[in-house]
Amino acid sequence: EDFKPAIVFDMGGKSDKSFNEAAFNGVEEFKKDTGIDYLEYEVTKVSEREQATERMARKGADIVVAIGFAQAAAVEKAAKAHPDTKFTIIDMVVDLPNVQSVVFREEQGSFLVGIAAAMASKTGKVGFIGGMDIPLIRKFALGYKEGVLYANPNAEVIENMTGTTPAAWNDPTKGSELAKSQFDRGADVIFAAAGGTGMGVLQSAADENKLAIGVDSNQDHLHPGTMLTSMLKRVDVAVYNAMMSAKDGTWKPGVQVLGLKEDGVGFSVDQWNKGVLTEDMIEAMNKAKADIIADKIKVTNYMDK
Amino acid sequence: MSEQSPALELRRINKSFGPVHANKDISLSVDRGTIHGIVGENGAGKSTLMSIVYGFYQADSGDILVNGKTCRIENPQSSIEAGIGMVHQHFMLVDTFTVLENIILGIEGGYRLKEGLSAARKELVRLEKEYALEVDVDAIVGDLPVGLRQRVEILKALYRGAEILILDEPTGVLTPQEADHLFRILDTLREQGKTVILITHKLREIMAITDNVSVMRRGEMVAHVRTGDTSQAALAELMVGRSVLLHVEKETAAPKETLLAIRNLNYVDIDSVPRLKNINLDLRAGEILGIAGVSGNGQSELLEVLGGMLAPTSGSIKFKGQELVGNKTFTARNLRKIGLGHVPEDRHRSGLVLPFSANECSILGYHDKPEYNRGLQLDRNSMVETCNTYIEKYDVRPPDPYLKASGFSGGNQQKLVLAREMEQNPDVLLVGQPTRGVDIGAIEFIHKQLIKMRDAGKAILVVSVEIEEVMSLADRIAVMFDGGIVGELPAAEATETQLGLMMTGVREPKSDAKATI
Amino acid sequence: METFQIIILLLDATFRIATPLILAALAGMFSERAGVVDIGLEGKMLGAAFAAAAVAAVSGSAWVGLGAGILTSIALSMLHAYACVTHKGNQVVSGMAINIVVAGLSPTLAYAWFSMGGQTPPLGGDARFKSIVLPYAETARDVPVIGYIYAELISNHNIIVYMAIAAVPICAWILYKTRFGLRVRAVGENPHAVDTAGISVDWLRYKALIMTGFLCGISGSYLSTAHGAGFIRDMTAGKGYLALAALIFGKWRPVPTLFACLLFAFTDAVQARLQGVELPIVGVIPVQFIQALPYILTVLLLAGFVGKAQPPKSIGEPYIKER
Amino acid sequence: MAGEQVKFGAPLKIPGWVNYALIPFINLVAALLISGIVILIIGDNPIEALHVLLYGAFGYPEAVGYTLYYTTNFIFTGLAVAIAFHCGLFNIGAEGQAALGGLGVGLICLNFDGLPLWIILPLAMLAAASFGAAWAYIPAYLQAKRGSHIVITTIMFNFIAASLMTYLLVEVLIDPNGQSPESRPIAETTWLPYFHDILSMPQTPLNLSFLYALILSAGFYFLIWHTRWGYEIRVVGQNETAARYAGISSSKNIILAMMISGALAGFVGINEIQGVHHRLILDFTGGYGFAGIAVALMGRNHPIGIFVAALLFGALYQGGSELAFEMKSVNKEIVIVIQGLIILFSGALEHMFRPKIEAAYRRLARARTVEAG
Ligand SMILES: Nc1ncnc2c1ncn2[C@@H]1O[C@H](COP(=O)(O)OP(=O)(O)OP(=O)(O)O)[C@@H](O)[C@H]1O
Ligand SMILES: Nc1ncnc2c1ncn2[C@@H]1O[C@H](COP(=O)(O)OP(=O)(O)OP(=O)(O)O)[C@@H](O)[C@H]1O
Ligand SMILES: [Mg+2]
Ligand SMILES: [Mg+2]
Repeated sequence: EDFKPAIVFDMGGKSDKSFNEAAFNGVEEFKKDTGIDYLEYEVTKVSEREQATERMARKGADIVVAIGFAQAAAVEKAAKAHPDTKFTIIDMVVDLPNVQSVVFREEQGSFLVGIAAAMASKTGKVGFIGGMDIPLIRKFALGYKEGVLYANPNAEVIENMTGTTPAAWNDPTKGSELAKSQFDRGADVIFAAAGGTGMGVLQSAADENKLAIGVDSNQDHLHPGTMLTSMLKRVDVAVYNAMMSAKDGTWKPGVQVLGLKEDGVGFSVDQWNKGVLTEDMIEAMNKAKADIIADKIKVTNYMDK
Repeated sequence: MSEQSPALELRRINKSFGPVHANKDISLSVDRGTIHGIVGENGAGKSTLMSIVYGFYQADSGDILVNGKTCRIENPQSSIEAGIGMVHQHFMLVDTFTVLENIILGIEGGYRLKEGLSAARKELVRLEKEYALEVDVDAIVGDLPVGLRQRVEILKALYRGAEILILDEPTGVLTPQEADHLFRILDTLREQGKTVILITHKLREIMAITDNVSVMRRGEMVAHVRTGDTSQAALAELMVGRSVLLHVEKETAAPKETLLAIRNLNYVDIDSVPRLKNINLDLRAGEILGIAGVSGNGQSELLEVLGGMLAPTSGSIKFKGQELVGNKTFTARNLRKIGLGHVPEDRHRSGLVLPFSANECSILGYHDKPEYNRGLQLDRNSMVETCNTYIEKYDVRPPDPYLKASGFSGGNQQKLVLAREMEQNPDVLLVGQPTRGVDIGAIEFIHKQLIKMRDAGKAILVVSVEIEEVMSLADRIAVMFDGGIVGELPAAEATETQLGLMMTGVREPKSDAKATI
Repeated sequence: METFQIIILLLDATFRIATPLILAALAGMFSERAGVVDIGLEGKMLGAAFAAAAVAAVSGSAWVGLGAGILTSIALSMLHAYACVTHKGNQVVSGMAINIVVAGLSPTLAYAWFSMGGQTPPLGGDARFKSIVLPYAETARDVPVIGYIYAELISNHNIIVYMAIAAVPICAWILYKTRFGLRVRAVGENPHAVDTAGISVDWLRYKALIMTGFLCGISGSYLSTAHGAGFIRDMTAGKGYLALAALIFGKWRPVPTLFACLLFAFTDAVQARLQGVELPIVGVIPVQFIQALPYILTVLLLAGFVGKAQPPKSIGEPYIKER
Repeated sequence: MAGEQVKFGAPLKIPGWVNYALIPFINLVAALLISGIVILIIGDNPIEALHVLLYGAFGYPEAVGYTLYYTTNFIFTGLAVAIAFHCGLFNIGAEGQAALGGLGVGLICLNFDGLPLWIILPLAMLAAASFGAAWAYIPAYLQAKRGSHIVITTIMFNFIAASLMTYLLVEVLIDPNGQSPESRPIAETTWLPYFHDILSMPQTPLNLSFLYALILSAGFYFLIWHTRWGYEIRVVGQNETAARYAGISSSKNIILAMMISGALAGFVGINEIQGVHHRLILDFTGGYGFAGIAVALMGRNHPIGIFVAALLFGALYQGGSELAFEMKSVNKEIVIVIQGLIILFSGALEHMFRPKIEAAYRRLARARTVEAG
């Protein structure tokens, strides 16, 4: 039958090695399993977002998956204009009868990697490097911080943001400089949530033989040995599920919150960080995970503050 | 090479700039060891022709023979190799470089400057002696007065071993003394068997120094004559195609009330160099006051201060009894409003906006006068009309109010500026270098106009480095040196030598008394 | 950590950050001193960064990569020359066009060759310039002050950082002490003088632009094969424009330009430090303002005591004899 | 001969249609040829691509709407850069000035949404213009009074503007019950009317500001070539000495020109914020400011030229996204390449074919005059 899914990536592009790429892996997975091809578009200009979603709908897509909070306004418009097209938006809530909003509890995943960081740190100082100083990134930062302090109450977290222009997400050299300056200040583990800029962070960790934590996708393979772990944000799963459910008619509008419970966020354990991420770290993280799921640990969601 | 073969021979040279046929079938033969003059109106094609010989432009057709042998000259390099050197009308120097650097540019000898520079230094000492071309080789060219810059150009050519030296309007910017010095140099060159081609608008010079003369008109070569067999009048007629009178005819002036009174005027520039020192001058209605002096002795600053372009450091300027200095309305624009016109020395730099059309240029400085504006709007029609009347009355060529100012030859550009400032009919007119680079036909006309204004009871201040001009135009002559007035004397009593001396700072006892009128 | 160390570490970072700026600014110096405006530095750097990373990844040698980066940058520079010198095109437009074309072309080729989404594979081993530890650096470290300075500041940079520092005196020498330099300075001031001196203006400008390409190539390669480890789209992130600013700031002179670059780099290093730090009186300044600090400072300095910059006279104007 | 004499010294004018139609067209063709080759290399059909590009830009009403919507921004920034050029200034700061203009518009629409539209419209314009002008004023003042190079200062002010906007949208103006760095939506009563509200055409972002752009273009033409203020600006731009000679204040005109420039750039904010996004967002200026430089230069700093260049850019933006959308192998990067090539050929290499074409024309013209005379 002729089921037509569509996906709209945001600025970073479908191969940003993190957020959008995760989404891309999701659709590819879907394509592999169903053999159904999909419509895709990479947004390059703010003004293209509306155009893209609108177009997909008009092209008769059964479901349009929009990646990234920035697309909310676009989805809202298109959804109103095309009430019988399904829309799924990642990372943002749009309250309409034909829109499914998928948001992640990044703070929970960050909390766990924060624990790992604190435990891996010898200096008691760990770092965080974000792309731009915007709420979503603060959400990562806050969860991470709480995780660190949970594992080591008198640990110190050094925090840096890269920039204020879109270039901030694509500046690996700046990233590695920020990382270096944090290492100079004593940090020995850094969590990077900065898209392409993160590449630079992970790189200089490898150079200085310190530890780094990847984000969104599993980035451990980039620098085996100096990658502590990656904070996984299963955008791929979300995208895959959205399309699948739409295909077999189980798709439901409304808000989906994917946290640890739903395995929407997590951390990576694989051959690349074997040994770096020690057993007792994994143990501690799993315990904390259970406690969070059981609500024994409250992780603050920056958005709720 | 045989003795009688001419040093330089041109056969049927043609050159067009786009549509402009600047040189038509020009043939010319210059004998070795002679000074050959070329005269012609502005835009006649002289510079172009010489630029072709020098390889700066390429001829569309025709041959160039050096010492009897045709040689292909497709760039300055090849003409330099052929032993040709040229002093361009608009100097081709790098202002930020020292004299030495300018001279070795292009023949540095080796990739490192050191050797080249020291070698050149020695060689120059010799040349300077041989031709009496003293100039401080370490001075920055931009700081040198034009006279010296020209020496640098000549040295450049000689240093490159030029056998044929072309000078394009070399004396346009020189004082008589400097000019005479230049001619002595040319003489020496001639004696040494070198060949000189001299372009000038000044027939006096032609008669004085050249062996042969060629006359160009509108891109064509109209005559070759031996200097001995011709006269200024004859040449003038050949150039312009009609007879011109070479001397300004004017009755003695009838000066009336003082319109411009200057007292203890001082001006110190941003580098805190005093440029004007206690200037005292009176300018009366119905007279022409001439300011003579070697260029760079403060005349420019005097004009710019009086013209409201520079604020004086101290002193007083009374215009019709009203004090200007320290007065808010002392701006170029208000001065024009109250009737003070200004023809600047350098039309390219300040008199015109070269990319503007002639009609836009013809309201520069008067652009907010009501007759050029309709409410918010500039009145384009009246601008064009104005420009047309100017073109008509001052015989500007080509007569096209829409042509860019840069498209006119300097002579015609000058006419445009003069027209603009004179036709506003100011009570006081400041004129800088009224006829620089302008051909005699135009000179005659411009002088007539100035006299006419004077007779109409206007006050005119003429600054010129051309002593002849000052003497023939002015009723009184003040001489400037090093920012001050050396002396002042009635034109009738002035002699060229006397003025020449004063221009070098020598005070005349009798004119001294007059100095502080 | 005591202030002395902090300062040394800041300076250390300053050198790393300044390196691409210095090389690019010097590159711009040759082009602009020759009278050709070059806002295409950004594009040349990006092109070089890509070529260097790509070739290094394939060949496994950073040096081969560097060579490729340089060649690419020179090629782009020649395109600029072809447009602005040969065809008297508008220099600003040409520069922008090159920036845009490269911004699109490099990821496209990356897709085509590595199918890693507009990126080259991360570089390791010999495919990347590693830090050089100067002799006795580690032993000297314990020697108070100088030892530490030697170990932290002087030692332990990759070769290109040292190249950049060396480039300044070399370029100054070329510009002021050689025939080529004399001619470049001359043509930027008054091309007619150069022409009448029997030198081809166009060819001279071509040569100057080759120098530009060469230096820009090193600068770009540094980003992807020395400082970073691989190419990412738009990874120059405006450094080309910053270099241009430094050049003007330095009044088109090598040494002042060097200091301008170091200043930019230093403020950048400092702002990384100041983020989230409790400052006396003001307290914690919002990140965005700290990030704007370098730019605000530049403006203040410019307004303060860096006087009017006098550009080469003929800059931006194509040399046209006949119209 | 007689004909020659009349023409002597006055270059034979090359008629407008050669200069402003034939040559640009040939350049465009050249650019498309190279682009075609690129597309061939990545293994797609250039003809189809060209067709998609054109169709995507002009083929159907929506396309036209989008094209004109982009064009609007390019007109604003093109005019902005151009007026600075007329005063001899190189304004790279249109990007930041546009951002500030948007801020002004946003503040009006957020705070006065009680007011009726006919009051909001002029208020928003005023805000856009004055915020943009204010942001341009500082670099202008520094250039005029302190001689600080305007190219650097405007570059710096772009960065500063970005920081300022991010700060405001994250800390101050952020929608309290939203999560991304955006302000709350502005009330519908303050929206700029869309064309599709007025005319019967499909929904597109094309809005009233397009008319603003046209009106401002006319105003620009009038100001620059038909008023004494424009005259003064041009004199200062062409020859400061002559300005001094004519008693025209350089600094006054530099500041004036730059403030007008900033004001024009600020109008991008109207189109984007009040016209389309209906809330303050980050980076809505999306490079229009920089593109404005190319637009101005390609348009020879003349409103008509600028309109054409802006239309070209608008078409490239819109047709480009269509291209990326319709052809799988064509992605956003290739579209950028094509845009760059077109700027290269119709901008930087514009003189490549000119001499030959003009010579050819002259030969024809000569032949005619000879026959005549
Ligand atoms: N580079 C050029 N491009 C276009 N036209 C030119 C150029 N140089 C000269 N011309 C044209 O050729 C004609 C001759 O110019 P040229 O400079 O030779 O006159 P000239 O005899 O030197 O005048 P003057 O006595 O004022 O120096 C001019 O009228 C001008 O229209
Ligand atoms: N590069 C050029 N392009 C166009 N026209 C030119 C060029 N150079 C000279 N001309 C024209 O050639 C003619 C003569 O040029 P030239 O500069 O010799 O005039 P001029 O009378 O000598 O000026 P001046 O006396 O001020 O030197 C003028 O019409 C001038 O506009
Ligand atoms: Mg001449
Ligand atoms: Mg002349």
